[in-house]
Amino acid sequence: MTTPAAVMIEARGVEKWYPNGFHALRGVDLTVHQGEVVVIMGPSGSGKSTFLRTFNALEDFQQGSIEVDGIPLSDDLRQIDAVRREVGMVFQQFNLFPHLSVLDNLTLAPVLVRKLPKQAVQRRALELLDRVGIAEQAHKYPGQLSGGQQQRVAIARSLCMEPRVMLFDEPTSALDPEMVQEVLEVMQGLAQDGMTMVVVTHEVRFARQVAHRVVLMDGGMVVEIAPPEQFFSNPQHERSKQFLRQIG
Amino acid sequence: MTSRSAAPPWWRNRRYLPWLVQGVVALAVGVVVAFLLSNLLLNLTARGLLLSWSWLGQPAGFDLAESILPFDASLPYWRALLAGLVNTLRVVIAGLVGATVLGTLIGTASFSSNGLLRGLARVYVEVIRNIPLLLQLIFWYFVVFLALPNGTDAIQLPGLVLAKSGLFLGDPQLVNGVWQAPLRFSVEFGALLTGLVVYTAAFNAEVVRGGIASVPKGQWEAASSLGFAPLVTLRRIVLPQALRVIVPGLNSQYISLAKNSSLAVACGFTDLYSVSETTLNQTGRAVEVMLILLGSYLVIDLVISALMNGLNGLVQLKER
Amino acid sequence: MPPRFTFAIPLIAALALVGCAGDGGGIQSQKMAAIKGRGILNCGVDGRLPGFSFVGADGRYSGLDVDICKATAAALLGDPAKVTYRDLSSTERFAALGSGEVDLLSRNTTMTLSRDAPGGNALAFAPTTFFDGQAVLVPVSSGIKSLKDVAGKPICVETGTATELNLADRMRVLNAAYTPLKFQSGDQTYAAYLQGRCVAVTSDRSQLAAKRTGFPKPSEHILLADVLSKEPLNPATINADPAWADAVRWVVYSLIQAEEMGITAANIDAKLVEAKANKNLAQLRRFLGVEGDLGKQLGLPADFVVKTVKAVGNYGEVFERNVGQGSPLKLERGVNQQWLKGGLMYSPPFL
Amino acid sequence: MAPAPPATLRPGPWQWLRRELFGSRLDGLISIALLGFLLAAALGLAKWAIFQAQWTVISANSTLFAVGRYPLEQQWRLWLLTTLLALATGLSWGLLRALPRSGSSGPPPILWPRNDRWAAAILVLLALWRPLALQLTLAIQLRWWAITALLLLARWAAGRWGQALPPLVRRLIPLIWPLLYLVGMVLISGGLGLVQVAPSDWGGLLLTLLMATFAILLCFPLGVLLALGRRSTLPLLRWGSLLYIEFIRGAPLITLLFLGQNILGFLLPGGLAPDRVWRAAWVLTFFAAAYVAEAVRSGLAAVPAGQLEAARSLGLSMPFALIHVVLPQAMRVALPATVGQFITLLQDTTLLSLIGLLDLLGTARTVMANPAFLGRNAEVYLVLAVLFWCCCAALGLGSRALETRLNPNLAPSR
Repeated sequence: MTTPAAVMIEARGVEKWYPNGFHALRGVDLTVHQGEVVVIMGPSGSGKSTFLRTFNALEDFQQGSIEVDGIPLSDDLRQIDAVRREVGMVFQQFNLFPHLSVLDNLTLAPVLVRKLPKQAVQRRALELLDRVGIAEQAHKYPGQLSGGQQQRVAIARSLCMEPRVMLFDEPTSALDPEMVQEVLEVMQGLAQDGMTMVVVTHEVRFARQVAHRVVLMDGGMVVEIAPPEQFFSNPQHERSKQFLRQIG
Repeated sequence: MTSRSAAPPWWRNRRYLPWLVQGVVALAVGVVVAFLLSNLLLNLTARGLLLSWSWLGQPAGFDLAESILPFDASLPYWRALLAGLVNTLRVVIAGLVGATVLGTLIGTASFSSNGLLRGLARVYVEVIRNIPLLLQLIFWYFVVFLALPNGTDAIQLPGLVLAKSGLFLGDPQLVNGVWQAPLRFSVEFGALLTGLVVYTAAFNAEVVRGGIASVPKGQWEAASSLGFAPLVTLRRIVLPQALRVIVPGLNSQYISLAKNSSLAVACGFTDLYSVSETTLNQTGRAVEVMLILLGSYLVIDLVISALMNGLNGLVQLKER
Repeated sequence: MPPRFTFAIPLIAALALVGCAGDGGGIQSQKMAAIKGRGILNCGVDGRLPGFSFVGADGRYSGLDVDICKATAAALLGDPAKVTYRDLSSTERFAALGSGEVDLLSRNTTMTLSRDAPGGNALAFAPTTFFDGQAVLVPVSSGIKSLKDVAGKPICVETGTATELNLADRMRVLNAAYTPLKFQSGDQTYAAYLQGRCVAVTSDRSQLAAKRTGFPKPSEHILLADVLSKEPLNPATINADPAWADAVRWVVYSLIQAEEMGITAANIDAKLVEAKANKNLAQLRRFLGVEGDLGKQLGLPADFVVKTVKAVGNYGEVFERNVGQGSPLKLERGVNQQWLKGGLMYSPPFL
Repeated sequence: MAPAPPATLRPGPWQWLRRELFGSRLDGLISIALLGFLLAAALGLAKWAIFQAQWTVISANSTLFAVGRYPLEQQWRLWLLTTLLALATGLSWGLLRALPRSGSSGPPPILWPRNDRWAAAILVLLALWRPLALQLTLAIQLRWWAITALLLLARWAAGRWGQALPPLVRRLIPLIWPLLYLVGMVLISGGLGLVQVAPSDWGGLLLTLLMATFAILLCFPLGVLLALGRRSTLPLLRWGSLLYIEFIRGAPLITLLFLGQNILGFLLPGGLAPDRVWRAAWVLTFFAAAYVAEAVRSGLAAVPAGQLEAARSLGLSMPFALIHVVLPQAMRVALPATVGQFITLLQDTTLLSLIGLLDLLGTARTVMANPAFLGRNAEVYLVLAVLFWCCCAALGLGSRALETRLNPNLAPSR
C-alpha cells in the first residue's frame, strides 16, 4: 500500500440477506482511508443505504467482515458500542429528538454515553452550533426550525460525540431545493477540516467538488470505484454510463 | 459474520443475548406459573376439589328469575349456565343496538346548528362518562325503575303495560294481581339495558364525533354547494366516509359493553355471572366456574371483534 | 462432638420457649399462642346485620355475634376490646378461616354436616348461639297467608347461601311456580322488596325480623308460619386446633351456664364475693374459678367465666340486648330460651 | 386553527342567542322543546332536593363516607396527611406558576392569573360551604378552614418567591410527592411507632382514593413494560405480553376481582395470600396495566423508527435510548388515552363494593342498610355521583393541561 493515511473503514466481501430472502448486498468490498471523502451513488434499491448502515451496525450482515478504526464489527455488543461511539451518522429525515431543545439534542449523548460534565459539553455544543451557523437557535425546539437548519443541527449533534468517521445517508434528499446548499456547505467545511466521510447522495456537484472517490453501486454490488473527475467524465462501466445518463 | 478474531463472551454476544433474555424471562414466568399451579393442585387435592366437570350434569336445584330457554330447578347446572349465557347475550345484543343508535344521535347532535342541542350533547358526554357505570346501574334500578307503579296503577296503553314487574307487550292481563303477557321484559333487564345503553352511548358519541370531525370540511362545503340539505349531507356524504374511523373505534366500546354486562348482579338480573356465582356457592367448584366464565366472555369478545373486523373490511372497501 | 452441641443448643432453647409459651402449661395450641402473641383476636363477622353484627355511625361493632368475639377475647386476653373485626361475605368466610385470616368465625353460620366433616369444610363448631330457620316475610296488605299463596309471584332472595336451594325445594314440593329475584347483598334484597318489586322476601327468621324493625312501618309486614329449614347458627374455628375449639366452645357454654345460675354482669362481683366467702357453694366456686383448675385445663385463666360475664353478661342478657326486647328487633326467646324454661339452650356441667 | 373573526363582526349576546337557538324554524322548535324539557327537569330536581330529599343521611355519616371505620383516636393521622397534602399542593401549584418552562423566556409570570383566581375562589367557597352543609362541629370546621388557608398561603408564597429558589432545590421539589406518598402510607397503615390500622378498617373515600392511586402508580410502569414487550423484536416477549394483554382485556373486571378473592387462596401456600384489600388492589393494578399497555403501545407506534436508530447511532444503549428518546415522545402521544384509563380505573374502584370491600360505594350500601336511613338511595347516589364526577373531571382537566404544557410545538419561541 502506498497510501500514507491509515485505513479507517475496511469492508471485505459483505453479504446480506433480508429475512424475506432478498439478497441486498452481494460481496461488497470498500476501503476508506483517514481524511478521505467517499461518495456512494446508485439507483434506488441498489443497496447503498444498506451498505452505509452496516458501518455502525444499524444493519447486520451474514458474511464478510467490516473493521472501523481497527475495531472489527462482530456479534460482540461491546465492540458494536465502541464502533458507534467512533461513527457519527446523519439521516435523510434528520431524526432530531423533537421533545428536546436543540442544545439538549446535542448534549444528550455526550453526557449519557461519554459521561462528560454537562457544562463542558454545553460549551462545546454551542461552539458546534456556531460552526454550523445556528448558535442563536440553541434554545428552540426542532419543530420550530426549517429543514435545512434541522439537518445542520443533526450534523452538529453527531459531531458533538467527536466521531472519527461521519456517515451521511442522503442528507439533502428530504430538503427543499433552496436549503440544500446550506447543508452541503457545512459538509464541505467538514471535509476541508479533514473529517473522514462516507456520503450516500445524488448531489453530483458535491461529489465532483468534495469527494476523493466515487463509488457506484447497483444490485447490491460495487460497479465502479473511481476519482470523481474520471467517474463523471470517463466512466469505465456500461452500468455507470447508464446511471449518469439517467441523473442527467 | 465469518471472520472474527475471537468469539465474544455470551453475555455481550448480539446473536445469543436475545435468546438469553428470553430464556431468563421464560424461566421466571415458568417457575412462577409452575409454583402457582402446583399449589393449586395441592390445595384442590387436599379439599377433594380436583378439576372435574361431572357436576355440570347434576341438577342445579335453584330457579332462575327469567330465561328464554325453559328452565327449572331439576335441570342440570350446564342448562342453568347456558340460560345465563343466553340472558347475557340478550342484553348485550340489545345494548349494542341501543348504544349505537343513541351514540350516533348524540355524536351527530354535537354538529347541530342549534347551540343548545350542541351544548346538551357535550354535557351528556361529560356527565355520563365521569360517573361510574355501577353507580348508574344501581341508580337506574333502585331509584328509577323500582319507582314504577304496580298492579292496577301500572301505566297502561293499548297492547302495552309498564309496571314495576316489567314491560308487558301484546294484550297484557292482570291475573291474580300479577301482570301477564306473551312478551315480557323484566325491570331488571330494563335497568341493566338502560344503564349500559346510556353509559356506552356517551363513549360511542365521542367515537362518532371524532369520525365526523375526521371528514374534511371540504366535503360539507362541496355537498352544500350541490344543494344538499345538512341532514342529507350528513347521512349520504359525511357518515359513510366517517365510518372508516368510527368502526374500529366502536369495536372496543362494544367489547366493553359486553364485559360491563356482568355488572348485572348489581340490579338483580340473572346473567351468566349471576348464575355462575350461585353455581359456585353451591358446588364450591371455584376453578371450573371461573374457567367457564372467562372462556365465555373471551368468546363473546372474539365474536364481536370478528364481526367488527368484517364490517371494517366492508367499510374500507367501499372507499376504493 | 462440639458441632453437635452447637446444633442442639438452639433446639433445646426452642423447646424450652415452646414449653413456656401459654399459661395453660401442657395445653398445645398454636392458635391460642398466636393470638396471645399478637394480643388481638381476629374475628370474622358479617358486619351488616343489625342485632348480630353491625357497625353504628360511631364505627363500633355491636350484636350477638360480636358479643361472642368480645367474650372470647375477654376470656383469652382479658380485654373484650382486643378484637379486630373482619367483615366477611358468605362466599369467602370459610376461606378466611382456613387461611388463618381470622381466628374465629362468628358470622351467623349454619352448622351442617358437610361443613363440620373433615372431608368437607373441616370446621369445628362451637355450641349454637342462635336457633334459626328460613322464613318468609310478606306485606300484610298482600293477603298472603302461606307460602302456597306466593305461587306465580316474584320472591326476593339474597344469593350466596342455601336460601335459594331451600326455597326451590319447598316450592317444588308445593308444585308452585315463582320468580326468584336474586341479589348480591342483603341491603339490595330488602330495598327491592320494600320498593314492591317482590311480594315476599325469604331469609333466616332472625334476619327478617331484624330487617323488619328498620322498615318505615314494621307492623305492615308479617312473617309467614312456614319454616323452610333448620338454621342453627354457631361460631366456628378450624378442626386442626382442637384446644382452641374447646376454649371457644366453653366460652359460649359459660354464658349459657351463667344465665342458668342467675349470674349477670351486674351481680357477678357480688356472686364472686359470695363464692369466696362460702365454701359450701362448690358449684359456683368451680364455675367462677375460685376453686379447681377448670380454666387452666382449657388453657384459659382460672377466672375466665368472670371475665366473659363481665364483658358481655350472660346469654340471656346478650340475647335481650342485641335481638330481644331491649333491641329494635324485639325477637321472642322462643327455642332460644334456656332449657329450664322449655328452650334449647343447655350447657353441660362445669365439672 | 381557524382564524378568529374580526372583533367588529362579533355579535352581541342577543344576536348570538338568536343565531344559535333560532337559526331556522326547525332549530327554533328544537330549542323551545329542549328549553321546556330543561326547565321541567330543573324544577323537578329542585323540588325534590328541597322538599323531599333528606340530607341528614349524608351529614350524619360524613365520617363514615370519608374514612370508613378508621379508628376515631387515630384520625389525627389523616388530618395530618390532609394538611401535608394541602401544603404540597399549594407549593407545587405556586411553583408551576412562578417558574417558566425550561428553555423559554416568555413574559414574566403573573402571581395570580385569572384561572388561579377562579380556582382559589372555588376552594374558598368549598371550604366555607362544605363544613356548614355537613353540620360539622366547630372544631372540624376550623380545621378545614385552616387547611384551606394553608394551601392558599403556600400557593402565594411559592408564587411570590419561587423564582428566588436555587435551581437544585427547585429540581428536588417534585420529589416531595413520592415522599409524601410513602409518608401517607405509613400514616394511614401505621408502623414506625404508630399504631397499626388494618386495611379492613380503611373505608369510604379514603379507601377509594388509596386503591385508585396505588393502582395508578403501579399499573403505569407495568403497562409501559408490557407495551415494550408487545413491540419487542424478541418473539417470546412479544407473544407473552400479547397473551397477557389479551387475556386481561377479554375478561370482565368483576370476574378477575372474584378470582383474586376466591382463587388466590388456592394458588398460594396457606397464609401467604395478602389481605383481601391488597388482593383487590393488585387485581386492579394488573387489570389496568393491560389497558395502559395498549395506550402506550399506540404511543410507541407513533414514534418514527428513525428516532431509535438516531439514538443508537449516537451510541446510546437500548435502555438509555428508550428512556431518554423513545418513551418521552411515546408518552406524549399516549397521554390522553392513558389518563382515560386512569379515569376508568378510578371508576372501577366501585366494583370493590361487589366483593364486599367498603369503598365509597360499599360504605354507601352499608349506610343505606342502616334502618335509620332506609330508602334514602337517591340522596346518597347523587352525592357519590357528584364526588366521582369531580374527581374524574379534574383528572381529565389535568391531563389536558399537561398535554399543552408538554407539547414542544406550542412552546413559546423567542
